[in-house]
Amino acid sequence: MSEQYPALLVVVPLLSALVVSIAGWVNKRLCFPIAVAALGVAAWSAVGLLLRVLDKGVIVYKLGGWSPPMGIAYYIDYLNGLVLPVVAIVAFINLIANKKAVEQQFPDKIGPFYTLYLLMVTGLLGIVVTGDAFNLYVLLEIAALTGYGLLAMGEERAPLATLNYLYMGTIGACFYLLGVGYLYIVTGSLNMVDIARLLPPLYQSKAVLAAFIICMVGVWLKMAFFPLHAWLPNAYTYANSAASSLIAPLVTKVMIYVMIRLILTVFTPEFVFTTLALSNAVVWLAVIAIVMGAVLALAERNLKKMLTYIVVAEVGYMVGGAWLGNRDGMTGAILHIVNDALMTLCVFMVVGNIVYKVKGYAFEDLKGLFRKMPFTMGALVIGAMSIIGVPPTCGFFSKWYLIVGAISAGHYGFMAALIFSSMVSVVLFFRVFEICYFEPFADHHGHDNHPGGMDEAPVSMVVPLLIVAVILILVGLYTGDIVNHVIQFAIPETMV
Amino acid sequence: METIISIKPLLAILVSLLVVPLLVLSGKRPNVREACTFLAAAVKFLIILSMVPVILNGTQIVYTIAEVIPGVAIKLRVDAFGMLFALVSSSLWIVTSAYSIGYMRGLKEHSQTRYFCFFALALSATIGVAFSANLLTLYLFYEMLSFATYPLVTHHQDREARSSGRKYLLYIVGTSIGFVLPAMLISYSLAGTLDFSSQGFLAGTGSKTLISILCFMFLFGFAKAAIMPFHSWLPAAMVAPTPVSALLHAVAVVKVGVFCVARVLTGVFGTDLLLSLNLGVPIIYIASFTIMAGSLIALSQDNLKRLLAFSTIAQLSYIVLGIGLLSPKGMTGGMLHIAMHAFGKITLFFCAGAIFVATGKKNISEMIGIGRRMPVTMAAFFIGSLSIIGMPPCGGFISKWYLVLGSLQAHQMPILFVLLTSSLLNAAYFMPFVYKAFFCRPEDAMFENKVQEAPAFCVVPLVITATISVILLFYPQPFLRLARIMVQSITGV
Amino acid sequence: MTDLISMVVAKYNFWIYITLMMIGLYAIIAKNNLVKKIVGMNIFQTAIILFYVSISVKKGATIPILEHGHGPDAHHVVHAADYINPLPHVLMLTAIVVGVATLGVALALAIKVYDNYGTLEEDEILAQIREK
Amino acid sequence: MKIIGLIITFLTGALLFYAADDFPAWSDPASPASTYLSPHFIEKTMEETSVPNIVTAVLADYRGFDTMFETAVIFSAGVVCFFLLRISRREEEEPETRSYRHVLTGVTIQLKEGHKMPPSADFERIDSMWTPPDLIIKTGCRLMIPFVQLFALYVIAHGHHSPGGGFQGGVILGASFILLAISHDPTTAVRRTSEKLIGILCAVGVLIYAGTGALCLLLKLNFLDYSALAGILHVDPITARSHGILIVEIGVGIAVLATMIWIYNNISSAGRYRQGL
Amino acid sequence: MIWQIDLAILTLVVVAAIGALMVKDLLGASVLFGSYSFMMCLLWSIMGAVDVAFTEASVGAGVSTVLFVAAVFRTTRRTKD
Repeated sequence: MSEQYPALLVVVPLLSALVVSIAGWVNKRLCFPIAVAALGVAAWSAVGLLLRVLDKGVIVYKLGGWSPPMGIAYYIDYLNGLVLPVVAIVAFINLIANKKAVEQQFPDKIGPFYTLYLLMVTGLLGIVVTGDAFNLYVLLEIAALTGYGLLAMGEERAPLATLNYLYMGTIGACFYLLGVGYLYIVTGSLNMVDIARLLPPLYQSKAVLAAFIICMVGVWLKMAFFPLHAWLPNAYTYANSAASSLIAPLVTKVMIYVMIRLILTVFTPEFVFTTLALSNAVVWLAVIAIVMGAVLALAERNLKKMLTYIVVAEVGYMVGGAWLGNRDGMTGAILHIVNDALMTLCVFMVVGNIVYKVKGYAFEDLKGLFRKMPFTMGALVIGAMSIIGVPPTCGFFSKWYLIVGAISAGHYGFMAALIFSSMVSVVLFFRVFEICYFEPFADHHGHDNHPGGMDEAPVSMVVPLLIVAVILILVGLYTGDIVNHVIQFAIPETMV
Repeated sequence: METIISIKPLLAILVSLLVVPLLVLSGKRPNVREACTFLAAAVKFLIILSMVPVILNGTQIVYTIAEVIPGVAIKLRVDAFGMLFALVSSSLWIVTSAYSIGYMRGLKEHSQTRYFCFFALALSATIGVAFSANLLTLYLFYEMLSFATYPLVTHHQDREARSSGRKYLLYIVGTSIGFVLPAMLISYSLAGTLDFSSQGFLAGTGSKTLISILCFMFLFGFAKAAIMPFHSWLPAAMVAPTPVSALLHAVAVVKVGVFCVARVLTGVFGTDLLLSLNLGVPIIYIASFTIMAGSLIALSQDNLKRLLAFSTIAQLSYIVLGIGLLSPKGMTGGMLHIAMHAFGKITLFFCAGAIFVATGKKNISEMIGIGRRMPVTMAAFFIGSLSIIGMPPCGGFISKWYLVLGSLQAHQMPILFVLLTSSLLNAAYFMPFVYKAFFCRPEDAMFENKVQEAPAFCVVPLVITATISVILLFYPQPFLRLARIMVQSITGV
Repeated sequence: MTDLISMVVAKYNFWIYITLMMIGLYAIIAKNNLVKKIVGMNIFQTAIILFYVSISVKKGATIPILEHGHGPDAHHVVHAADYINPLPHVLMLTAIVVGVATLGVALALAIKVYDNYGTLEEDEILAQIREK
Repeated sequence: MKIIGLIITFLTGALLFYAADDFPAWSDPASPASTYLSPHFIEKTMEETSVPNIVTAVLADYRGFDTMFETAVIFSAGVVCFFLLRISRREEEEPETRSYRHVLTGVTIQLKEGHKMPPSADFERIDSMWTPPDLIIKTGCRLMIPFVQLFALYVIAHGHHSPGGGFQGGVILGASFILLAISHDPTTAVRRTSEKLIGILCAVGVLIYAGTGALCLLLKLNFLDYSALAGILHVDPITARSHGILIVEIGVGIAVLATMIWIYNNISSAGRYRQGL
Repeated sequence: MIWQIDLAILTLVVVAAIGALMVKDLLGASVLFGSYSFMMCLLWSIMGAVDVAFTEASVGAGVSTVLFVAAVFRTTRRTKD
């Protein structure tokens, strides 16, 4: 069975999504267990895949038994072998954690919600695992459409924000598709490895250059890289907490993965960093992204929106790291995909718990929360430490690699930006902590609560959160192993 | 130098970390809770004590926790200097936790459980700093200490606490992220390692200017050392309950600052490098400026705790000065001063706290004649101040004596002058208070009647520390030998 | 000059697709009415489909459906040059489906927005949000 | 905004123009696209899958995985529309006046708030924006719809040999029901095809596709490798592929049919299912 | 394939697209969009992409237009640009 993991990984969530949507019409109570089982299997096979890769090296899975480039094939190497378990596990934990929130928010649309949730996870996993450029586009659209659906169910402003996201996302996806078309017209192939094999003689062709630029712009649009980030904050802020804590950690990171995949596998590093000399400009863009993200976050008086701007800044981290064009920077970027997914999950789950109890996430809703929800806030503290970059939480170590990469690339502006954003994050989070810690607890929205009394979110929401918080520290402590055994093989030796 | 691998240092750190859940669980029953605290303190002290003989034989204890980055591990190493510092802070934790009980109960403070928990956390971080074997580990525990002490500083949760908490974070975390982190990473990419070595790992790498810049980034980056201009968090932090000020802001936190500076100067740069680049001189002049300025400001203070804070600022720079002299005797003096000043200053803070518990007064001007009401406390205060001034019969004398010798050894006559003047200044801000306390008759209605000594839990600890700081004059052996071993391993003399 | 004309003629499909794409892109970015944006979005997508279809065209080739008899003589040899490249067609079938799916979702969102604000003009909606 | 739009548009256009003159000449038989992969498809399809319509073969077999997700996309679009728009009885706000229409005579009566009509066969509840369906359109559509549906079925079934296939046929089939809903009113259309049925059909359609793939998985071959079905269908692997293609095409047809109706119902009645186009 | 017809239809496509975006009435816009799709499908059938043309005819010219009309019916025909 274990050689069928690649298929299971994507097919099980898909099938279960269909079953869930049928179950939603028959008996609502079945939906949740089916979803949990499906994502459990997915996570399990993702981990299994990683182990197989560590054991045997790259895995190729031919769908329909057609060997590439005729048919579609999955390539699992060290890069997506690392990202897959993260996606699967994040989705799994978040699913379990948000059971109560979902029941509270859409009592009579549970079936559709879980269907979309599973389809979204299917899409994300597929994006990460596929080795076919066009297949990636289709999965991109699945993830995007389900994402629109999930995000639009929220506050009054959610539909408009999501509609803007839809426009931007569609442009992004179409640009990617166009880039693939350009690659197809010059190479005649759609399989990533095959394209990489056919490209080198064409490095000087304008069409390839255009293809690269268009693909990059499309991916940047979808990952909300700085000048193109305008859609993200509103879309994530006004969505329901269950959806935002799935999408905020995963979508941007998966798009970063796509970017790195394109750079490393399709257009090899030689082309990207030596043939065309864009990297310096892009890193400067990333610097602007980080600084602007931090500054805009400072301007917010609302926890969730502040976090969304932090997400924008983090995207800057990873793009910058990837484009530094040296090993350390790339290592930092890949490592940060993992860490940032986990810590974003942590803080957004915290927001979810707060929304569940307090029905709000503006700063004035947070008064006295340390006394009221100590465990949730404890998790927030750890997440904040990780975002600030305090050892031994994982955020510190990816930042470490990014800065070392910046130094060895001689790009001190990027280093300064990273330091600056850490300092700003200190301010951001301690501003929140001060409100939660000093201000006496005041009742909100007729939410009856005797001041000082402890009123924590249900156990089913708190325990997963604490688990995530612990994972943050463990991943930090095992950074050495992750880098030594996985990431350094994910980066081609040609990159120094 | 031979090393042995043992898990003891890790245990010494973990003890106070693992006691936190117990404290939380026993939050409802204060007696159990404080019993736990005592237990943890005692165990910690014993573990550290059990390592002393090994260290005195000149061996080192090493333990690696995890290899987080290729070439850089989270790693513990116990050497003489670290042992000296750990010994001081762990022994004083016992005394302080006794004192805390008296103080917190005496004033019926709120949320005492949180207080004890973070106190324990802070202690683990302190020991961690003392035992850290490389810059990353040092930074890890340094930051941990910064964040663990924030709730202690802002314990009162009022407006004043909030503002001073902000100041505290701004100075401590701002400098550590702004200066230490980049400096650490630059030195990593220069040398490829971060492990402290007796000759420093930066030797022979990087240009003169870069090394000098790094040196000052580290010097000011560890703002817990309260070197001017990064000192003003310390007076602000005095809003904390007195035991916190006593242990953390006279011993643990601030000493961690100077300890880090000393570590970095000796272990990262190394004496030879500093001498060859002639970096010692600017360091000692910055330190002497801090000494003079701190003492002068202290003169003008009326609030007793603020006075002590500024005196602390000045005294810390003695240690930096001693290291900066780069002469064996001077370094010995600096390291010794960590211990001597600790015992002296904690006594003084205990006294201030005891007075506050007994009379609720903070300002010197309101304490005239208090010596008649609280003779024991004031006697202890007298001894402590002698120790700070550096006069026999107190331990402070020895460390100052070594500093003087060291400055002679390094041919820094101006420093000699600085040391003498600052001692006079110390006398100038302590003695008048002692005099008034004993020999002036308070006009009526300054104290309501029957003001007596503070509760025993407060008085006994300060008596103990006072006596210890007397004993240290006649029996400085453990600390002196540790310091000598360390200096020998650094300079070879 | 002549070669310019010949180039224009030789690739006019590409020029047209680029024009359409620019029209669509402009509509998405600059139009004020949400449904108009959606129309622009669809034009954008169809432009890309046109591009792909233009890739597949092959001189002197027919549609990609093989002539074949039934029974034993069914399999006669097939020359690739006789048939148009089918692969882009396949891709574009998928793309069209994606397009209509996106259209449905976008329209549903537009209706929800209209229920909330009673208008489809973006500036009016933003004005309403601001005064709230 | 318009200025920015223009700038961005022209930048993109410039880039594309710039790139386009490196393209191989249009309709050039020697271009990489038509020389690298497609010859294999064109020449091998017949003997590998025995499907003369190459597009169908590539769509449902060589790149069948794409098509499965294409079906999943349309399915998720349906679910999203339902998820966003459908207003359940619980959260539906009551209009202050309810209108009832006598079916035989067409007399419409309005009742103030609170009053309800006793449920009876000859009165039906209608919306305020209800308009009487036009007789000519009604009968015209009644005549057309069967033929449309017949044609749709033909398109699905004959997808192997002629243009068309599951997707086109499904859309046409769905369009016929939409035609019914337009010419009459959604209530009658929904009476024919209940919401629950539609919702389940969507999933079932995709399930047929994915299930076929999973079946191949269970038969010890790779996912979607139809030749695994040879054992069950008692035919040679090549014919099994062609049959497999037919099966999944039917699945696609069902899914698309149901989804089209679903999306139309939700959008045209804004999720109330009472009054549509 | 006759490139004159091809060119003519291409121009018509562009015209229809611009018209769909310019007309000041959403219903008109959606109908024009339908005609645009139909032109497209003609174009593709000329290029020999019969399946794509078939799909576009049924989806783009058919269902998409219906969906547009339905949405406009549910919202409003008014538009400022």
